[in-house]
Amino acid sequence: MKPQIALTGNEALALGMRQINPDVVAAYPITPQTEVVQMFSQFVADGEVDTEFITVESEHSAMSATVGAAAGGCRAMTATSANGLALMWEIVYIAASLRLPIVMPLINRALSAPINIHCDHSDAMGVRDSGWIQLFGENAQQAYDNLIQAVRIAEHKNVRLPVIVNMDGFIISHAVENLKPLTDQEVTDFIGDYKPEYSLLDPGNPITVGPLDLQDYYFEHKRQQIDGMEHVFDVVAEVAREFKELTGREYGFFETYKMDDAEIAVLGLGSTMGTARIAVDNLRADGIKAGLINLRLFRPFPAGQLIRALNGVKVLGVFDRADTFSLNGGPLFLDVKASLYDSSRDLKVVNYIYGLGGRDINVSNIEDILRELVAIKEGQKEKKVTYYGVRE
Amino acid sequence: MTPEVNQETNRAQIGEEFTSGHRLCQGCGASIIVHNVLKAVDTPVVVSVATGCLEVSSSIYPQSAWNCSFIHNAFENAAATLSGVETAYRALKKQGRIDDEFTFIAFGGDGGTYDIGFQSLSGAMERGHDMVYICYDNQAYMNTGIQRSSATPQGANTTTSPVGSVIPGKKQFRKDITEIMAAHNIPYAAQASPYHWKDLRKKVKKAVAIDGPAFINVLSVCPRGWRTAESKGMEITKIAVETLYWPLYEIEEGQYHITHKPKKIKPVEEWLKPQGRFKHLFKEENKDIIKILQERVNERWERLLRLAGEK
Amino acid sequence: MLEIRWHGRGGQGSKTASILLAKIASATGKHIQAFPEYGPERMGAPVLAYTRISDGPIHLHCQVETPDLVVVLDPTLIGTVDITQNLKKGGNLIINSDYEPDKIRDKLGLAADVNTYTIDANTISEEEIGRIFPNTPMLGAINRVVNLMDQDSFLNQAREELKKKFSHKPEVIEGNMRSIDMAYREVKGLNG
Amino acid sequence: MAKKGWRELPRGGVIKDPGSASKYRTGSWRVKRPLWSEEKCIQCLLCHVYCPDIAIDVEEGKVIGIDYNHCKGCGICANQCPVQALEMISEDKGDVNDETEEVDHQKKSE
Repeated sequence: MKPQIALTGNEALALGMRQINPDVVAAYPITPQTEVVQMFSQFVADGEVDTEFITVESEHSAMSATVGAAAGGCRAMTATSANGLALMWEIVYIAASLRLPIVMPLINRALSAPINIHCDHSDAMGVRDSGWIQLFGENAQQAYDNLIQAVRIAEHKNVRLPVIVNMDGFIISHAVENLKPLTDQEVTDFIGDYKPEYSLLDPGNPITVGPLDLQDYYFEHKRQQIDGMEHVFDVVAEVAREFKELTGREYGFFETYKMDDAEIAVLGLGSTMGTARIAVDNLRADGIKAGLINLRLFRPFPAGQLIRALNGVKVLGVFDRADTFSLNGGPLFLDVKASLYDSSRDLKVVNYIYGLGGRDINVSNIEDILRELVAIKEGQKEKKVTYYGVRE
Repeated sequence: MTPEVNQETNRAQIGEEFTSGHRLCQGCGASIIVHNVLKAVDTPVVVSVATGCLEVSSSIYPQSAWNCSFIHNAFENAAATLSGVETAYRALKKQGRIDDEFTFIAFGGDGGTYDIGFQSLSGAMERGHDMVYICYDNQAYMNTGIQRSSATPQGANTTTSPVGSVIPGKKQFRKDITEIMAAHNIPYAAQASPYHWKDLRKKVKKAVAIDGPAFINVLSVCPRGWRTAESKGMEITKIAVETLYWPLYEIEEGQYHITHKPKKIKPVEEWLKPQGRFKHLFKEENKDIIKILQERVNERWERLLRLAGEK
Repeated sequence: MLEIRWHGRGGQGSKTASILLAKIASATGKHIQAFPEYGPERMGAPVLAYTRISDGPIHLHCQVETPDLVVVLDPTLIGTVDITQNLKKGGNLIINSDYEPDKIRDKLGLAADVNTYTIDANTISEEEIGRIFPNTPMLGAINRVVNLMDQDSFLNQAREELKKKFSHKPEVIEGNMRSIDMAYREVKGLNG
Repeated sequence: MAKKGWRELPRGGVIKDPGSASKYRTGSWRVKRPLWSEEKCIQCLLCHVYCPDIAIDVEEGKVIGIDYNHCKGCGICANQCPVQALEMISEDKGDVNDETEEVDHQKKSE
């Protein structure tokens, strides 16, 4: 491992991409992802990677060309944010359905309108049902570590599905933090060689990719995708074990913080969970048994493990940085509630939708929320969904 | 490349990169074009096909009419997808992981080329990928049931430019995609017809041989959309050339060259007359549309002659 | 409920016929459904369409598994597709053909309880409409065989439907009307 | 033939059997068939060039017959033949195709 360096989140991801040294990258600039494309272009210009870089004319073509390159037997990557991902949307589904193990950093940003460049998770949540694996990280280090591990997860023979590596826009992407990167050789060895399942460029064996698939076979191909997803849990755990051996850094489906005896807890995704850790500490100092779960693997959703981790918790606050507009709660909240339905657990779950369009959330905000959870535990009538931090 | 043909395959398929058993209509021009294009290439081919008649009729799971590698991604991204495959090829070649020569050919209908796929095509041409993009231009969205496209001729009756009591079919003249592609300063752009199959194959050979992107726009008869007899497809395609509605020419490194000059130029009526989609133009009140079409055809031909240095 | 399966060729109007029959029935208060089978096949390919006609509401939204009636619009389909597949016992088969029903029955090896009818709809349409368009005459033959309603009501409703389609071409309506009525009278196999 | 279950199929809908569509017979689409006359044929191969169904049997550069398994009967070949060596005839209308059951290819020997 290399010594500690100070980098922005975007620099960390660009570094990770350079070390992965994909055969092909096709990408289009969009705030806050732009720096990744710029830095990677420089690596290409300086001959620091073997990558052929396609400077496409849109994100739609970025994903299309990435799919083409992956179907041509190459390790292929792209990266985007918000509206860029929305423009890719059609091909995002196609990439997963063609079982192409593409890895894509997604620098999370709010979707328009009105146009906003700052962090929320509406982009990631928009493709939650697209068949991509989704990893979240709290800081630049986790995003970098997730990126390296994502290659192994995506390309595993039992999985063969694409992975989105989420990182909060601006909050992490444009902030400088400490990073302990792997050496180039460590990354090369960890990810190994890519052996494609099929290739358009195998001259003796021409194939047809992306045929018309009607009522008689389409469903079987969808079932195969589910099978790939079913294997993700084992593969994520296996890759994390090896990663720990290499780095000492431990990853699971989620990270628990002071959950052993927690009676109230918060669960969420991304950078906010770092801030929440301090709030949990502050409440603990007041003798309140608070805890935190920082979810790393959002798709597939590790329902069983999550329920077990909530053992003993009386009130759970689920943090969503996006809404579903179902009037029934945010996307993460809905997944948690659905997972708990069969568990006969005496647990109240409430939803806090916060931080849309980059609205900041600080320690005292989260302390407020934790204290509200305490009040609910003590009998205060709960409100199912709270839009936290919005002006009335 | 001629893969071994299994026993269930029929004799007519031996050596064909595009085989029978496709579900295209009787007398479809797209199949004739694909057949002739692939006959002109002698390396392994990867084709990328835009959603449309050709794609849905030739790759119905679990069978494929393609003896070469084939990828269909979506409607609007045949060129972008092939950019990716062609780049993969260069990446693998650079790393010494592949030796064979490959040719990259995209096929799109006029919808996937002139309209929804236009941006993707423009991007791929501008970036200079070594590929040949072939538009089989049947002048409307035939796959979804004959809706107008920007390739539909003025006056044509389609399901979204229907002839009504107020509007006599499509109002606008067609977009000139060949000229737009030429304006990308690509090394080769051409217009061709399957009736003139030798000319078509020659153009494909040139397009494949040059380094960089090439574009060929090929007129593709659609008996259903044009409302013509299935058996008459090649005659009608021939008339399109003889009336100069569809001049055959190429632009090689910026130099225009007319590849076929009709001995006797026929009036544009002769191209319109056999087609049911133009039937209403022969009513008295619509005769001026034919006149306008003739004028446009004349203007464009004059321009072509000038550009080719023949006038 | 009467369930009908139509065999035709892509581009020949089996979908139109399946809908036209349903609309005629609908106009007399029946509950109806008509739908084609959407496949990748193109012009000329054997295709299927379905019609359901019922006195009560139709809640089914699945394919017709065991039709009561099979209508074959194109005689060249005989022997190339399995036209009697899953036809109900004692069901009806109406074929556009100039052959006698017995000959068809023999050739296809049909069970005795498949009621087979033929009508030369090609000749009728050629003579009455001026081109081979067998779909409308087949409607007359169907009404004769399954007796959806009295022929006068059937003709009246058919005229109304054709008017919507051919408002600018009254001669086409008249030709179609004559062909429907002629087919009603000329169906072969009624007592067989 | 029973269709395969999801465990048995290649993943991602990839077809690893190139040209397999030729197993699918489109001859049933045909209402008119081309008859080829070896005597009249001048072997210009235009029928092969223009056939949308790749249904002209060619061996060693010579037309040897018609692939009726796939010919959809569009009639382009007959229309383009410069010497009328191809003629379109009706598939037997209303009959049950008894004489065509085993005729897959029109061969030289006919």
